[in-house]
Amino acid sequence: MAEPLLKLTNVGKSYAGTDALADITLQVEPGKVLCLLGDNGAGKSTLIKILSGFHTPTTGTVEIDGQPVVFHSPRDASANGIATVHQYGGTFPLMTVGRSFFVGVEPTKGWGPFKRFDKATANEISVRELKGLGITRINDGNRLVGGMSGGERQSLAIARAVYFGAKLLILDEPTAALGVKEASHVLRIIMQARRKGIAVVFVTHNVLHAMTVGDNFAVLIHGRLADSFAKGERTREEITDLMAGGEAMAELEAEIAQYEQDA
Amino acid sequence: MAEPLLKLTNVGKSYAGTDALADITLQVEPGKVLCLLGDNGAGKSTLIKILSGFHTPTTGTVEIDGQPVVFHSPRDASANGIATVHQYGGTFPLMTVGRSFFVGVEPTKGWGPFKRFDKATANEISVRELKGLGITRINDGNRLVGGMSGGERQSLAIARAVYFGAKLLILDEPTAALGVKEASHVLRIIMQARRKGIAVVFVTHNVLHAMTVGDNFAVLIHGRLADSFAKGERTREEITDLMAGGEAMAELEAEIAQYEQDA
Amino acid sequence: ALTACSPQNGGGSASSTGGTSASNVNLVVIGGASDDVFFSTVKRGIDDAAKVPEASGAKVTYLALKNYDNLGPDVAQLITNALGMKPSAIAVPDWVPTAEDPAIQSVIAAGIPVIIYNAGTWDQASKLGAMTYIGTDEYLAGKAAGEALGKAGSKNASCVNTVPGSTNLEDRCSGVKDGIAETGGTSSELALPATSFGNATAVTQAIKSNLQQNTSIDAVITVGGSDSEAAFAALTQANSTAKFITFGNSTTVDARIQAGTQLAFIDQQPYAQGFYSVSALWQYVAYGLELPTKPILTGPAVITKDNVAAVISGSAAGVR
Amino acid sequence: MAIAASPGVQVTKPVAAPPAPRTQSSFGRLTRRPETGALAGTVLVFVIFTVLGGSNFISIGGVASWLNVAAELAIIALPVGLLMIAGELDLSVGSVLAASSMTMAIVSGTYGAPMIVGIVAALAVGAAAGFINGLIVSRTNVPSFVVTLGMNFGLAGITLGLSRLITGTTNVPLDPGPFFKGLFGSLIGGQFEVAIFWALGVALLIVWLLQMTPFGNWVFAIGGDKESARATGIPVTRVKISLFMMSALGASLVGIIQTCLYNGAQTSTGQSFVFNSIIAAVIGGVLLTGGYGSVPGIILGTLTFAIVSQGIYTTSLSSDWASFILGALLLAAVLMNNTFRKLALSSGVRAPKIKKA
Amino acid sequence: MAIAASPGVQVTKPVAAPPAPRTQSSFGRLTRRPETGALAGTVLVFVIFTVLGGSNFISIGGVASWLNVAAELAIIALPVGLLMIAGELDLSVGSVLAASSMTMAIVSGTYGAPMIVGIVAALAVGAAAGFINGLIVSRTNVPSFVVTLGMNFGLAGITLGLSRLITGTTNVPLDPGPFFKGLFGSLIGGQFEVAIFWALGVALLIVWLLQMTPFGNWVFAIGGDKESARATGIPVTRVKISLFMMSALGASLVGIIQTCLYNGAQTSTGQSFVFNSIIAAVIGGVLLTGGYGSVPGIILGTLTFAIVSQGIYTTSLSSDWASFILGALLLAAVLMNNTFRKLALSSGVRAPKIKKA
Ligand SMILES: Nc1ncnc2c1ncn2[C@@H]1O[C@H](COP(=O)(O)OP(=O)(O)OP(=O)(O)O)[C@@H](O)[C@H]1O
Ligand SMILES: Nc1ncnc2c1ncn2[C@@H]1O[C@H](COP(=O)(O)OP(=O)(O)OP(=O)(O)O)[C@@H](O)[C@H]1O
Ligand SMILES: [Mg+2]
Ligand SMILES: [Mg+2]
Repeated sequence: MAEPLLKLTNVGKSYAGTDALADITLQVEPGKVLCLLGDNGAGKSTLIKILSGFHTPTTGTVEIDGQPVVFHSPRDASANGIATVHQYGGTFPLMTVGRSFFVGVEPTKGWGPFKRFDKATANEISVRELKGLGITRINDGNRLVGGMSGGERQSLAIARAVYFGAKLLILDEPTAALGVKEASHVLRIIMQARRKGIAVVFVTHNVLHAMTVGDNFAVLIHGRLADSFAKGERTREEITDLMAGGEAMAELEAEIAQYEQDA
Repeated sequence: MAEPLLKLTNVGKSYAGTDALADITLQVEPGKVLCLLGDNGAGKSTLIKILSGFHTPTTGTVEIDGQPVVFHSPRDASANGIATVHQYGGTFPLMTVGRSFFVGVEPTKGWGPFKRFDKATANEISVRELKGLGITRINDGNRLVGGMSGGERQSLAIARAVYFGAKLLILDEPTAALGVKEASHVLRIIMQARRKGIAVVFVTHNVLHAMTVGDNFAVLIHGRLADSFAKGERTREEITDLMAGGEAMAELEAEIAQYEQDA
Repeated sequence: ALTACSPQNGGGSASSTGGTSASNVNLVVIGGASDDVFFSTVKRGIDDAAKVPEASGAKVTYLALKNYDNLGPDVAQLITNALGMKPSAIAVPDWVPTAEDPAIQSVIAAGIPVIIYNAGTWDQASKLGAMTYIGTDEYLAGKAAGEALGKAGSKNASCVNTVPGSTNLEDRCSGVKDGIAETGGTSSELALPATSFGNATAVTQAIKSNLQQNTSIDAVITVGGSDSEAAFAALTQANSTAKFITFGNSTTVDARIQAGTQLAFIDQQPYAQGFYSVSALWQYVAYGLELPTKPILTGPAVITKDNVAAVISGSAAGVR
Repeated sequence: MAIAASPGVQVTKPVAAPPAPRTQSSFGRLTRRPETGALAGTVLVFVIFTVLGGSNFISIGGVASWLNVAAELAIIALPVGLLMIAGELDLSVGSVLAASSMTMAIVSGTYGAPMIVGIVAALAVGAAAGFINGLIVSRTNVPSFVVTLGMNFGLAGITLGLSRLITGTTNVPLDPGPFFKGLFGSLIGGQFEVAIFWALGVALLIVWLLQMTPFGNWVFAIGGDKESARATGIPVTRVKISLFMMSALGASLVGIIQTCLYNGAQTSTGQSFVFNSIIAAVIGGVLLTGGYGSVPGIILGTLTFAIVSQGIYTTSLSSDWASFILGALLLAAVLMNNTFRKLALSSGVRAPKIKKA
Repeated sequence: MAIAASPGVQVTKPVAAPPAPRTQSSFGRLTRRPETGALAGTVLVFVIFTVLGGSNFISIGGVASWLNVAAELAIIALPVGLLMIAGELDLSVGSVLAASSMTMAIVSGTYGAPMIVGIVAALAVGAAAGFINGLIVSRTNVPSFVVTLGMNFGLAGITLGLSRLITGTTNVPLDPGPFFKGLFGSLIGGQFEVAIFWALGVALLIVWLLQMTPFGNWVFAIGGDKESARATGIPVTRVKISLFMMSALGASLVGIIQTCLYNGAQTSTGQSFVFNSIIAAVIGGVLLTGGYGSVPGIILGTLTFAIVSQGIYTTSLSSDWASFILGALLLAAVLMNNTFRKLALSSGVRAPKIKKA
């Protein structure tokens, strides 16, 4: 087993009045995809905000390459090679596609005091990377992000994180707003990253997507680690039930099927 | 075939610089579920914003029960019995769950000048309706919406639209942010609404969900109606390809499968 | 009013205030905003005069308005504040009599001696039952300026007001109008909006435009204390030979008068207003001394090239 | 990059319990109310001036001095705060106050109409100004900051111009007569303005509107997310117009009170209320961006502001430094507010924070 | 903080704003630039005063009169606009101007130090004030509205207190000497202030910063969505502190210019710049909520404001109505701006929705 890139030990996080996470111990290895599964409100985004430096955990420790770390801000996390696509946000409605893509890592041209933001390059790269994700309607980097569809914006955020590379790529429900084609492109990109030895944490509610790319799985139920297992150790039905917070889904599915017959 | 509840004829919409929709003709019947499918940026949300009174179409006409209508605001649409859950939004981060649920249709108690907002009832109903969608972690109507997870917020918006009833229920990617259990609950609710004779317009990127509840299907590609058909008229593969903007998905899936084997 | 405390009751009958030990004496002076050029000088007078009572262990408290945005009510409020401090005596300007007089009356009714200073009239002060009035009459000061302009041959004056609506500045402008009318001239008020206040360039350019628009203007007078430099710059830029008078002075104003580029300034002697108010209160409260000369007028004096030499040292010391 | 504590420091873990809202002590609940922060600010400045001003500050006269100021401010700050919760600003209250006050003085003073006519005219001026503000803001896309600022300049100009035209002066006296003097402009115990009761009345009205009525819910919703609010069918335009009318009527009421209290009106009064009402609301925890705020918060905000701005006069500090003290204490009060709120909110967290290296 | 929406749950609403440029005629492209609306407002007021003021308004002296006012305003409004794009306000520029100006006059006038020392001291005061503003805003959750307002009061107080302590007056003369008079306070052709060149310099600097540098991108990003900006690793604190320092330095520069122009300093100057700079930026199309704005827009905004506030004096209208005309025309200019933008954008399309304050 490879040396883990990231290791959480007994991590917990409480918001005022709520324990969103408790006692999470898990690890991510280079070149592996960890699927984080769980019901709505299970604590997935909270865990990811801890990994990306948005929150400091209330309890427990985080280690990177065996060194304990405390992230005080998202900058600390990116300095440690962590790139994150959050569930919402990450793009700027009133900025152009090209500018939004390069926020924080602007390309420049010229030198010395004449160094300046290279708009043409920024626009070109951003449009190209969006195309790579299957977004073909956006062919002008000067378009405003606010005028893009939900899925187009999500793709922009993903394209951005992938383009700038990292040791650890964290994706919080990246495929939720995406069409079938775009979702497949994202899955492909995850596989490509994995092959390059990048560690990936992937949150999804889609069993199929999870089973397609996941090497390891961690299931959160009510803020606790309910199960963790490697690929092939659980059946699809077992995983589905775990994702539903441990409830058997068969009943609900039967009910829906019943309606369908009535139709 | 039933008299259509809603009928669009040659509807089009351009944003400055982009034609988001052109020449859409379709209809929705009571007690039927129309699935609106299409790639990211195909124009689904734009169409829904027209139906819900957010935008007036640039061209074409909208008829309800055979009467041409022009909605100048979302109020007009709700006055005509249309309830919409938009792709994002619909909840208020800084309000409590109970208040947010009842915005615009506040329950009151007392009478005359002593009539007042009935907070207890509002909290109770909102928590109950969320439970009905499988959201069990929110058990206090005084919690702030801003502190809920993405899926919890989405569920709140859906619960709201369903609770207040309508002749036409429009759901723009309602299941995207939801866990498997919650998504199933939403599908169940769609089926229940359909059985009551409510017409439903349902946008989704999930082929399975679409095939489970859809009676009729309309596929948008680049803002135009590419295909429309009834249940059973297309195979799953055909539908998937249509949802991907008409591209064959087999190739992409093969590529991903390739990566999987490499693993 | 209580006769025992009423100063009109006769020159030195201060027996009721006997017995006050100096260390309990608290003289309260209410005044204008501290960043107001004019009141800055008044305050110098107050501070200097306060050295005497303070040497005896008495206290002099100066309550300044924060701004003139809500003048009448704010001063009335300050008077009430002052009353809450159990003062031995109060000096206060009567800027807005309708607003302030009830409050002043309640102070006098409480047996506390009051001097009206800076703004008001002796008529008004004596009606209220105040000891005296120390200061000038804004209308008369304006009138003096108008007369001076008339004498210098001006026919059409522009009275620059950067706080239109403020009672004392309006009084000055109407004085100017009546003063210049004596020699057959006219005066119009140039009112500047609040967006120009405190911005010398906006004031300059407005005056300049006005001069260019209305070429018959042959005199400019600023009634606000801080507008003199701006107005002079406007005259220069408009290439105007209009006669120029300011209210209040500075070393630059003195220099201009000496050089002949400014006709005059109207001196209200703000230092004297502060100084004599505190002195008079202190002498009355501590020793029952009261001067029979009422009111004590500190101005207006018209300072021209002829008499400017006398004021220069005072300007440099910041007491003029 | 700080290094985390060694594993040994690892602390009491939260006992896993489904995160039900804990049944907490009523004190705990109190500390969680957002107004607690505003209260902390008020207490802070109160204590400071009790120490510095001593008996002057807490004497009847001293208390009256800031209570009177707070009362008049609250009558404007409360509806302005409501408007801010709905995401809009009103910078026109200064001119509305002056215009109402001049209208009343001219109608009932210069023209000698019955007082009640003057009062109705004053309120009509306020209602009209608020209506126009609301209408322009709702119908156009111009931010309320600009619209109401334009109104503030414009109305001040009309007031000045018309007053000069009609009365030839900018300062009009008015004898309100005993009844209206008693109603609006009397001093209870010779110290406390009757405005305090008006402020209480306004506060009750606004608490009722905000907490008890659907209207209140709409205000929060509009401030929270205007588009979503529109989508739910709230009559956004009507709500906004009502809110602008309320803030203008608050300003008119203070205009009437001041006219009766000070027996006349001036064209140049009122501008200090423009900023002060916003400051009071912000100190009281109203978000400038809208969507959040409370009546108790705003009241505490006006008290804090009044104490800071009047308290200095009860001390022996030189008035040269008044402005400095005002600035410093405002900042301190808001910081206190914030810090306290943070503390209060995190006290619920069961596990102590891990120590940082 | 429970109050602020946490970044994860913030709803990304598509905000329709100025549109996607498509390939079109260059006139079409021009009408689509957001500055076109601001230009329409400027043209409107220009035409009005050309009609009303005639040759007075468009004479050299007339043009100089609003150009001079616009230039000084622009030096402050440009960096203030930059700050507003980043989502923050600076209400302290008034006191910073006065403090810088007094510092210079006291150091080089009262104490007779070389002019350059006074200028450096004045700029240092500005830099320090801006730094403190930025630090407090970044480190605490207190809105910049309150922090900079506190600074405005506080610094005004310090300036007054110290000036009176040191010089005994609030009015300090200074003879800048020919070199510095020429550099900061001279009139070109006896009419045009050299400040116009300073304004151009500042404009170029800020255009370069905003359009050409990564820093400019960060400003837009921070104003657009602070949390997302933080997430991308932008040094938000550093950027904000720099921006607050820039606006304060702008105010210092105007302080220096006015001191040289008018041969001295007064403690009471500058406060009108607080609001005027914000108004100019808003007229120029900067969103009060942040995330959007442009340098040409701000410049047009300052021109519009200067024309409106100075134009009346070139006409024969009574100055009693100056304030009214100012208010009415400001509103008209902004409405024109909006309407024009709508028209330009709606090649058969509905108006763009811009978030309001
Ligand atoms: N800022 C906050 N304040 C209070 N409670 C919060 C806050 N953010 C999240 N929570 C709560 O913490 C729990 C976990 O939330 P989280 O966002 O991590 O869920 P999630 O697993 O990402 O759900 P989803 O799949 O719906 O995105 C939820 O019950 C949520 O209500
Ligand atoms: N306000 C706007 N201004 C300009 N263009 C817009 C605007 N809103 C949407 N568009 C464009 O119109 C097209 C259709 O957008 P729409 O939001 O309807 O897509 P969608 O089908 O809902 O996509 P998704 O599945 O990603 O939500 C997209 O290309 C989008 O970029
Ligand atoms: Mg989540
Ligand atoms: Mg969509």
